[in-house]
Amino acid sequence: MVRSWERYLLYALIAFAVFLPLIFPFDVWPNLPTREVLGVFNTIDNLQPGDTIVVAVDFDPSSEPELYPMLLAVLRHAFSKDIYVIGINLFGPAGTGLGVKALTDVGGEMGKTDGSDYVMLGFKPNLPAVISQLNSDIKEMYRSDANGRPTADMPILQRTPKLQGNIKYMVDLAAGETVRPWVAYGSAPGGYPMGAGCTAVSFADYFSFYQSGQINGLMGGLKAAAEYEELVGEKGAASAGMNSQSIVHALLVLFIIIGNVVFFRSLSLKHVGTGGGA
Amino acid sequence: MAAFIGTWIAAGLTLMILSFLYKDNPFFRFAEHLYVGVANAYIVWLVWATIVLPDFIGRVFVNLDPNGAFTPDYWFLIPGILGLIMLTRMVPAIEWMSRWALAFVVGWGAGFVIGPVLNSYLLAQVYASFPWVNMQPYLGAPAAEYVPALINAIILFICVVTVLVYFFFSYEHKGVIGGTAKIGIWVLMVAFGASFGSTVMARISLFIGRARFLVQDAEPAGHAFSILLTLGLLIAIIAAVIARRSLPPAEESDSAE
Amino acid sequence: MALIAAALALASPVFAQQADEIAVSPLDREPPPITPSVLLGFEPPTEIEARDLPNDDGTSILITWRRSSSTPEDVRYTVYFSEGASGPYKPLPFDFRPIGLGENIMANSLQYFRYSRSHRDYQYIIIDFTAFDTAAEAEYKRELKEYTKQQEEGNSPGPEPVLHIYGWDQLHFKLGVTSNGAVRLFDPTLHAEPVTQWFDWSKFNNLFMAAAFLVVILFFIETARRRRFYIRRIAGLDAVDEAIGRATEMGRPIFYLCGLDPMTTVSTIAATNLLGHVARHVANYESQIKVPCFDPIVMSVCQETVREAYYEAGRPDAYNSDNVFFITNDQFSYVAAVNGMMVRERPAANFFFGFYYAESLLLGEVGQSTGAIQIAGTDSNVQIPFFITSCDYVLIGEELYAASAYISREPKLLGSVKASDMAKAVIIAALLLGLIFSVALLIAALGDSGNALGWLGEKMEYFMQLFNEHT
Amino acid sequence: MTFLRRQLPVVIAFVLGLFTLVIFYIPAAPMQGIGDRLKIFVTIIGAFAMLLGINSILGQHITKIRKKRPGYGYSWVLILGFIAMMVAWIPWWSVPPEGTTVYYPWGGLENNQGVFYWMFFWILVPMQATMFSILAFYIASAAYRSFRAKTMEATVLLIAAVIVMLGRVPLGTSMTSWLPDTGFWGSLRMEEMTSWLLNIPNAAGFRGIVLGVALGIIATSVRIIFGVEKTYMGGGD
Repeated sequence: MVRSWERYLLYALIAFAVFLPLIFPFDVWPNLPTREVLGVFNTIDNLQPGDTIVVAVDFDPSSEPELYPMLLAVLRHAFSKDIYVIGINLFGPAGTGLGVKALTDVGGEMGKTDGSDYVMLGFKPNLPAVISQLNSDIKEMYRSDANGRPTADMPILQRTPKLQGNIKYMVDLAAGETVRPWVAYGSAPGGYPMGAGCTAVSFADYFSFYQSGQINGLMGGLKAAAEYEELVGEKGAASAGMNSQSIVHALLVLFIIIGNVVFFRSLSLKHVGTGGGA
Repeated sequence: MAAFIGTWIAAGLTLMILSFLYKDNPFFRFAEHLYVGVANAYIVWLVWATIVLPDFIGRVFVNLDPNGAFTPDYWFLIPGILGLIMLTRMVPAIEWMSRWALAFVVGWGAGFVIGPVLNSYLLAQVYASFPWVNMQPYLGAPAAEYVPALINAIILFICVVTVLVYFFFSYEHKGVIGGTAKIGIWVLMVAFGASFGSTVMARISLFIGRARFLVQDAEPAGHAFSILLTLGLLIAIIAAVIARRSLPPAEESDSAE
Repeated sequence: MALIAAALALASPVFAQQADEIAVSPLDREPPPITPSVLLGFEPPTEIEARDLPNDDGTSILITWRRSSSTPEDVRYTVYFSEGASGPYKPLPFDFRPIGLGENIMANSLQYFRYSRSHRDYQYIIIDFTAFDTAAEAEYKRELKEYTKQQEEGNSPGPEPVLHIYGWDQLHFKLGVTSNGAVRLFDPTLHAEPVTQWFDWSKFNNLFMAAAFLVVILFFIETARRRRFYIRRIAGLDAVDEAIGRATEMGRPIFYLCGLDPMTTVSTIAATNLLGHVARHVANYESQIKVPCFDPIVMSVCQETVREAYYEAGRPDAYNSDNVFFITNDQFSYVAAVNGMMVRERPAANFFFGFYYAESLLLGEVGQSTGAIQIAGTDSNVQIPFFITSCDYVLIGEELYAASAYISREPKLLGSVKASDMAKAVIIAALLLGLIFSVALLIAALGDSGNALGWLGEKMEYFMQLFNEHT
Repeated sequence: MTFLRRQLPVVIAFVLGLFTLVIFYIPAAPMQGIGDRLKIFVTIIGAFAMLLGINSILGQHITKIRKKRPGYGYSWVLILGFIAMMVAWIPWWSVPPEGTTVYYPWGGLENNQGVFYWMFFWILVPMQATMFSILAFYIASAAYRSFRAKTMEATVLLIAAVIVMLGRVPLGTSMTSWLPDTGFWGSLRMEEMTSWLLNIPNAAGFRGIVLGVALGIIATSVRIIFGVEKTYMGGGD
């Protein structure tokens, strides 16, 4: 039973734990890269200039804090190695805008041109149909890109008329259940390796696919984004948030312990009161 | 200039939505309704500009590519007409016609998913549970690597089988099956625990993202937010302390109303 | 490990090739006559063959060879082509990446080759003939653009470009090795023509299982219409009955939520089935049930279900349609409203069945704080943990479907649960068989890791490979 | 009429379902060609279906305004937001980017320029992102009052959750960084425990669930193809 002042106190504690490290940044705890993130990083790192990868922007602003830094880091990495990037969004309409922004921002920063070094294909409903069709022909499915330009003469799509056999890697940055469809309808029939980045919500879910090797890398949540930023060597939004994340986690663990202590004490008191044993 | 105004508006809307933490209030309602309206207009644009226009109209009626030759492909009248039939849902009298379009999409999906799902969700997952398959990279490795890998491969196998037994409904959970199912539920609990821990992480990350926007990204509008927020938080805490004194101790919250 | 080695091996030739290309266009270039010693000393691979690529739509061919015994670094396999058997042999006109000595092993590619241990010594390259046409078309477009540009500028543009058409029956190939831009080609001349296939044999295992499962499902659904199957009683259902009993004792209402998904999803259908069961008990006990709905269609179905339940219990007079009501179609507003009601009315029991999103946390937490007995059932993996920590009993995933089949006794649900059980039994049997094979192979592999248990071992491996994704 | 209403949809679903199921096993170009075309067809139909949701939301709020139900002022906000975004989409508000020709002038994000994009980025994105960040606070209060080790199962769950929560942040991994890297003690490091937990029991648990999900999807699909399952068509006749 929590009284309302207690609730607001908890809220205030959480808010402080988040805001203070952001206002006064410090760098104490090292963020060690995990094997799962290295899976994605190494695959992209081992590609050669001129290879094409697909980066699926399968999230919308509701998971932007976790996945957008990841997207930026992956794009930086790919562009710095002169890898062509095909962006696509099959999760929700609002993801298209985020994908366009990330590609234009990072592409502009790295001196890449839209249409020849990268392209953002927009949103289409009916995920299995779109993924599967991209394996056999992109331009039939996408007659225009997210900016409304026709794809018929785009150099990047001339080089990569279909995904099967033409792309070297595929990274799905997923807020929802899009990783498994990408495996089943895209990567497995198309024969290209695949990595995934997801929100921490579905992170644990995808380990059965990571263990089986159907995805060769798995980035989960803000921590993975921060790791990738560090691997690429450009600390950004995700790294900045890790201190807050650490402190809030410690706080929550503390809450859970206190809550349980209170709970068990009240239980034992009740038992004593009614004369019941343990 | 656009970014400056934008930042203020975005920050204001962010705070309006966060005010839901206190309770459901007019600011939250305003922001929420604005959001739904804008988001829906965005969807209309998206459906029209990136699907209906290039894929349907651009294929059958109008040439949209000034550089290319145009040959109308009348096969695409089929999805166009079915799509319009789908819209009969809006008219209750002929609503039943939309079933044709629905049956087209649903029937297609039903047939399409069986093969890939069987391949990737079922066969590949079973394959990756065999200890021999999981031990492939470790064959010939030194004992210090081989033995832990072997133990892990066996544990993984046992866990998969026990979970499958737990979700087996044709027998009562008694005897051997009951014991196995019991292990299965523990395995599931560990899995759900992992999922739980990382979901907690996700929710915190989302707030960190917004907090970072208010504190760091909102540069164009100055550091006003940081100061305002810190003050606001202090007030909240003081209010909580005062509330504690004034409230009768037994009263419970009407949280999240 | 192999991947990193291959990448290291590849780093240098790229730059070397770029330096060469400044002088001559790669298309016109014969392989350089002087080859470095690393290539001259390379033991040629044997059994080089070309044939049609199996299991494809008739556009590609396959070149296979037995791996060479020499393994120098920096050397990769490449393919040169010629139109006509006599030559000259040129690099492929499209982007072709030479493959490393450890890549493209036949034993790892079950889409084209039946599993066999001997295939570990063979490598393959797939050549897609449509890539020739695409390359010719791109070349033509490029030349045409240049031609028109020259014309517009008033220069003499030279001869008008023509689209080069590759005769698929004229294409001949030679396998070679390459290192730092130098190439050495091997005999013999390779030639094969692509053929269209009408059945993908690599998917035979898939087809077999799909067909078997299809028959089993239809069989069980059909049988379920005629007789009852045994399904174990889900423990959560007992908890449901207890909770209703307690609510009656306390004289407080019961809250029943059907989740946030529309009527078409399995979990919502299951939730409405269970609602029928709960409502019947409630009607019998003369207790009160409230069903706040998220979706208008779900609401009308729920109203129907509850009314029927009251009729069945013989108490149609006690039914009050105002107790099943629509709140709003917006997630957070819905939760706020439901939580408000929970705090005000202090229900004795809360049931959360169906599919939930992030609101599970809020519902469970507030419900618990009011001291209600809570029972949840959802197939949303992510939300199950929140229910487990805040509810007294949780139906996990498929248990929800099974419970609804148990309650409703609807043939299609019962038959599906039973068919899934059969499939699971087969999977468990296959897994146990695989375990026996694995143990045998692992013990044998301690002595001879390459060829454990001889042909019997190969058959055992073949059995496990049947479950591999064939890609 | 009954045929058109009841049987025809079932027939359509049966024919299409069986056809797409069969061509999965046929690699030949003519079959795959038809299959590819069907994929584009269903995408286009799906796009129209997306408009249905919008109709129902707008309809709901227009009724609310007409009948002056409580809180209809907010419905005005919704309608005005909708109209504003629609107007922002009109091309003459935006300047085409330098050097590119916008062939579909009435569509597109115009590469991050224009009012439409401004509204997307400064109104839609922050609000959608904030909506779920509220949950951070609820998790905190739920951690305190409802994450209880009431049963043995819940205890296991909470212990696993605490390990993952600590093992997935730098602070948690720093707590055990004094342990040696390798050997038995190394495996007690927070990140190693988390990694083992995620890779072995967690992967196995979710694998069991995925296998069930796969069987469920296939069973539903079979029921749809053979007309046993008709709930997708909605109630009534």
